[in-house]
Amino acid sequence: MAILSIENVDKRFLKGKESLNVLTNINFTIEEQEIVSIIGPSGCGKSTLLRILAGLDQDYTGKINFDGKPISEPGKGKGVIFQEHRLFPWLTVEDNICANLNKRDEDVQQRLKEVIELVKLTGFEKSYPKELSGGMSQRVSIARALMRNPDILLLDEPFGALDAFTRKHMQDSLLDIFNNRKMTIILITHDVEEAVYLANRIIIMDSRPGTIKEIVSIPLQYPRNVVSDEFLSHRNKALTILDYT
Amino acid sequence: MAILSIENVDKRFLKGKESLNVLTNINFTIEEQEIVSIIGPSGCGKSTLLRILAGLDQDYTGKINFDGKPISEPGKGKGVIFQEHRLFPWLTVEDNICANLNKRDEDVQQRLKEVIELVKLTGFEKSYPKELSGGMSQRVSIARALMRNPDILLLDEPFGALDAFTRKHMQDSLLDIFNNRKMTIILITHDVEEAVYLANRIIIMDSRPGTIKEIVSIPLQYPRNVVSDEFLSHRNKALTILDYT
Amino acid sequence: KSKDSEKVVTIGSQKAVTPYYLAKEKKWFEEEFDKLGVKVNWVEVQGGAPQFEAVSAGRIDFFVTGNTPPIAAQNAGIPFNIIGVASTGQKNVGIVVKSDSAIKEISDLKGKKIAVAKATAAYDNLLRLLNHGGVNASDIEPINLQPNEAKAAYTGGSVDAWVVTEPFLSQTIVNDKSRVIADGSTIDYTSPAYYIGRKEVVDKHPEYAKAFLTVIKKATDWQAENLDEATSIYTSQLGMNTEVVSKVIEHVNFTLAPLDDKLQKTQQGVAQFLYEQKAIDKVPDTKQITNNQYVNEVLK
Amino acid sequence: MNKKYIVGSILPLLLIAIWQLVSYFEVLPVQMLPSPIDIVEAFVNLVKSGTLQENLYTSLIRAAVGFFIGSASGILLGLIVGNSRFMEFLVDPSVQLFRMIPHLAILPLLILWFGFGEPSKIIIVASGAFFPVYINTFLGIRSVDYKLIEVSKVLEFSRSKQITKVVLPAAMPNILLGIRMSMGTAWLSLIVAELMGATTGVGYMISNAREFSQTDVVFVGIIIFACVGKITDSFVHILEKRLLRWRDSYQGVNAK
Amino acid sequence: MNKKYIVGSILPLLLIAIWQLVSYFEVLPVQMLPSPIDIVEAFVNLVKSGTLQENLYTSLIRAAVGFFIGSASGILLGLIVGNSRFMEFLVDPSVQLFRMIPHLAILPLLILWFGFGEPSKIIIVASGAFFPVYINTFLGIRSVDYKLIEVSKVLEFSRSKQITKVVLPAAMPNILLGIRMSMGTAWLSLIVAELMGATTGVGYMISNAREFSQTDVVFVGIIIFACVGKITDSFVHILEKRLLRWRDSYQGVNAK
Ligand SMILES: Nc1ncnc2c1ncn2[C@@H]1O[C@H](COP(=O)(O)OP(=O)(O)OP(=O)(O)O)[C@@H](O)[C@H]1O
Ligand SMILES: Nc1ncnc2c1ncn2[C@@H]1O[C@H](COP(=O)(O)OP(=O)(O)OP(=O)(O)O)[C@@H](O)[C@H]1O
Ligand SMILES: [Mg+2]
Ligand SMILES: [Mg+2]
Repeated sequence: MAILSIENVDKRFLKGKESLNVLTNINFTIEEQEIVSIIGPSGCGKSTLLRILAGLDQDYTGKINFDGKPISEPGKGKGVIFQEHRLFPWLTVEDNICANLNKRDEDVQQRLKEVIELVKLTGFEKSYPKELSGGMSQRVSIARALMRNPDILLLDEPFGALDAFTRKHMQDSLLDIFNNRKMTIILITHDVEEAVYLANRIIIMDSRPGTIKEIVSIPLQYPRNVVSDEFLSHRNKALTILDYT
Repeated sequence: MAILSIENVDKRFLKGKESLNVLTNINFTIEEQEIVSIIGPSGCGKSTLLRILAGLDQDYTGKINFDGKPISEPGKGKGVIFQEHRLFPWLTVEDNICANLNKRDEDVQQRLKEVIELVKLTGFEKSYPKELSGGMSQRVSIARALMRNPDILLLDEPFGALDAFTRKHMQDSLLDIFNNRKMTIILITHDVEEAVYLANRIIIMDSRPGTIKEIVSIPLQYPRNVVSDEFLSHRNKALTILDYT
Repeated sequence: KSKDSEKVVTIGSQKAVTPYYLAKEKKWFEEEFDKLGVKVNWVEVQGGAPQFEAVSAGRIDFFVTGNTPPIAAQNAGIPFNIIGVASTGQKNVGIVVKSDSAIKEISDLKGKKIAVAKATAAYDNLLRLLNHGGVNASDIEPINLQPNEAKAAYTGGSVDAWVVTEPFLSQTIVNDKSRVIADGSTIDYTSPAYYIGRKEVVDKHPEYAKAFLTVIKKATDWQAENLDEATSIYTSQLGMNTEVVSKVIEHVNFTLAPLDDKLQKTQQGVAQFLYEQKAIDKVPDTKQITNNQYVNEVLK
Repeated sequence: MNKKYIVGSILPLLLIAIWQLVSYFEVLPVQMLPSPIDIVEAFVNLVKSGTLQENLYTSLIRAAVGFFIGSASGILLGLIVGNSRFMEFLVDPSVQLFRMIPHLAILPLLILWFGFGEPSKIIIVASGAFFPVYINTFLGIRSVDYKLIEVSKVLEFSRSKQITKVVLPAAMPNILLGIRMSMGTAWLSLIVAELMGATTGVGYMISNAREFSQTDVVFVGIIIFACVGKITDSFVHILEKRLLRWRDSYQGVNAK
Repeated sequence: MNKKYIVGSILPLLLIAIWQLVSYFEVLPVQMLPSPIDIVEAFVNLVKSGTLQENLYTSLIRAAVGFFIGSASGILLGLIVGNSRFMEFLVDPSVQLFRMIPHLAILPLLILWFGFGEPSKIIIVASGAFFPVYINTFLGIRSVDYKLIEVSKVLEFSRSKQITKVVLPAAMPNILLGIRMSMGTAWLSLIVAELMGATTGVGYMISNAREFSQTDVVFVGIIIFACVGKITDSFVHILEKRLLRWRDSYQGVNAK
């Protein structure tokens, strides 16, 4: 069943007196318990699209249905990771992660511990954001989204600031969570390999204005072998569509 | 000739009452007109090291010589790109890029045009930072550093928010500039491939506390062929040292 | 000659019902001082204390004020002289109540709230009147308010009576139909106003003091002879009601006179009173600052 | 935009309506609270006779000059103190001490030193204007994101350029706020300033009318005070919106 | 830290020294400017007689109560108006109008409505405290980075939690600044408040001493005003530093 259906979405920004057409004619659906990756050149409108799906931007034309209803506001069960980390600077790492939860709740404490271990930030629970490295901040924002146990995760380049090792760890953890929790994930990434490694489908976008170029299915079993021939052929297909070889 | 020599650098942060040992026993030299890449796990102290080299943090022990003199303050001829974009929110794209230059100067205008074309931001000269996408902001900050025509460039994950295509373009442009201008470049990256593609040497760091694990030379000719056997063998070597296969 | 023309005398102007104001309007001071080759500079300073502050700052030379401010100023060592008495009326300070008030006489004030500015002529009169009416000072509740605020408290009904000086007294009589239950005349007690000269000027330029008082004399006489015209000047210039102006003139009894022995005694008594009220920390000899020489010369 | 002004006048109009009713039924003594109509009448008379214009003109000049001097020196000192910890230690405690000195109490000293003329009045107004701008500029500067200061360092901004191009724009929201606050205090200081040997000015007009119990004139003065103050405040508010359009900030629930 | 206090006392001590010299050589009339030693003497006498303590105590209570009421309602209204554009349109213009009304001019009305007792005095102090906090809270809220508001939306903060956990902390620097400013204005309002039927209080002490040309007492009052004001201000300043330690902000050239 389609959890999200996007029809004819069109988005413009006012730029001085002119208007900048950022998204045109966006159509796709996302099934429940699917991982969909969005990939496309910088500035093509990925983040804008994600913000619309998150319900943060209602100033568009077209129709979006989420769970059968139009999206009116940032709704229940959604986890969002922004491209910038957007931590609350006045809260420590653990308070940021538990932002809307009761930290004294034992259950929450247990989950907090797990999530902090998952993002490998043990020992930095009491640090303020200004004392974190770029990658650490990003991991806090990942932890914050995971902590909510969402049904649908909207991720805007969540692993961009991580080294290859940590990144792989986070990718695998995400797949683990996906398997346990059966959620729906929409993931913006710049890394074609990451998209092919994680996604059921890849939405490849083009820019100025942002349109959907092609949607590629990746019908491979998890866990995927990044050096298998199938993997490489899918990767190369995506790269070709992206015009990048 | 070594333009930069780092001896026994040690850096601690106060964390409440304890002190956090972030860098220990850092020793290396950087030759003039060399591209050196720094790679290592998230939170290992790369950005901290770069800030010290840039002269922004003088609170360390050990000796650093830049051009024969100790670094006392952010000095002449250095271009720095921070991990976050750090644009001046009250300035438009072009004013950010020309921040310390006279925009009415014809020469500056000419260079501004070139640099904006290089980072593919033509048409967004008058935009404010809040109207830019993540990758676009990052490109503005690259343009701002290049605009200064520096002798030494200190880059902290400059291409982290860029898609593969734009990233490749920026990497090649950086090599072009390097060839024309004969500068020294220190580049922090998470992408081993990027490091091997660009650097003469790769400094591989380990974390907690941040130390240098190994320095790998990449004695390949530019432009490098990413699918050549030599390239792949160097890449694999780096990955092995990083403990990531 | 050119040096003379630079000489300036600073006179405190006052927008009030007083011949002093008439003289200002009619530019008589300018005329008189012009004869001496002196220019007149006006400053408007409200309130007794600020006037004396201006004296000690050397920023004012002649002005008129009430009977309590000079006592404190003398204690503070501010150099000035009382150079004449400006009024001798006894009805210029009174206790008023609203027309429908049950308070008829002084003895009714027992246990009442009375608005009065502490340690002023009004307070002085109040205590004397209470004494006269056989009321203990501790039997009333004095509320320390300056006239502007007191008026609000009185009109709003948060005090039962108000001890007040002119022009507020006549205003409230006319506008609020207030009833005077007692005033200075009840006990034959005068709270005069005084003309003040800065000591340095009076000593160095007696001719200024004489010129000043000459004009005052002229204005006081003129007002007495042209009461209607004077009244109409006040009403039109000050925006006060004719009835109020007439009442003020009647109550205050403007004159120009020397400080005679009786008044001197009264003034010393006021000083004693202020001391007893702990408003001042020593009793000055008020005679020391009195200088009747010029007023006597002018009146001759 | 129009809606904004209509909504904004609801409360004042309501107040006036209630006021008129209260006056009509003489709930409060007329001598204390004249009816709006009486006040309008007094206003018209004052305008006809030219008194109001003259007083307003004088007050505006005083306020403008005093405000200009006070706020300019406030910004300047705020900049100096904000940019240097040493200057902060040296100067700020004294400034904070002086901030707490009541105007009314030091009038005599001002008279002693500057006489009754315009200088004293302008000093009062200027010192009223000084403190809000100073403290807002100072704290605005101390709130500037250090990250941007670092950028200015690596871009080799000269110290003066660092201040004009980074510190000032970043502190601008607070500086403008300080200016708005100090326009208010400058304007209100006039009341005290014009107690001193003034014969014109709205402040004088009010005190004088109080002396003679001309309550309607007092109210004309108060309303003039409020309105002129509000109008100048709105100017800076508009300036604020223009100068700070680069910001992406919260505009209240459901505002975006 | 010690250095800080030493440096901070340089200017005040210098001022006192010059003052003493000026007095010694009688450059200015003693009646206007008593020497520091005279003032200390007057101070000692006032303390010995207990007058000062009593007056200070009364004033502190008044100031504290008034400040508390004024600043609490300022924060509250600032929050309401800051969080809603409609409330801004409705309420803010009126508040700005009232901000520009001079206290001194409305004393009679206050007395008429609230009498001359403590309520009137506290209202004056409270209204002095209200405006700086209100305007700073309002603009502090309107300066909150919208990005963080979005985060609170996706984290499904309830509206009240959004305000307490995001808007308030983010606006905290400005709110604290407003509190500092309003402590000053509240304290200074006492001078006017204690003109109304008071027989105690430092403000009364000053006006009364002025009335009787006791300049030394006036100066004791002024200095008490300045010092008490400065001390309370310092408290909030310290609070500021503690509450805002999460910030990474500019501390002046060469401060890091
Ligand atoms: N608030 C805004 N006002 C005006 N234009 C905007 C605004 N936000 C985004 N844009 C424009 O919309 C376009 C798409 O931006 P978006 O952030 O969606 O790109 P993106 O695909 O996420 O890019 P990147 O990979 O670089 O993050 C860009 O051209 C940008 O300039
Ligand atoms: N201002 C600070 N105060 C305290 N600790 C800090 C501060 N800045 C950095 N650190 C700590 O120093 C360590 C190294 O940080 P740094 O930013 O150098 O990491 P990095 O190698 O750049 O990581 P990343 O790849 O995630 O950006 C981290 O553990 C971080 O918590
Ligand atoms: Mg984006
Ligand atoms: Mg880093």
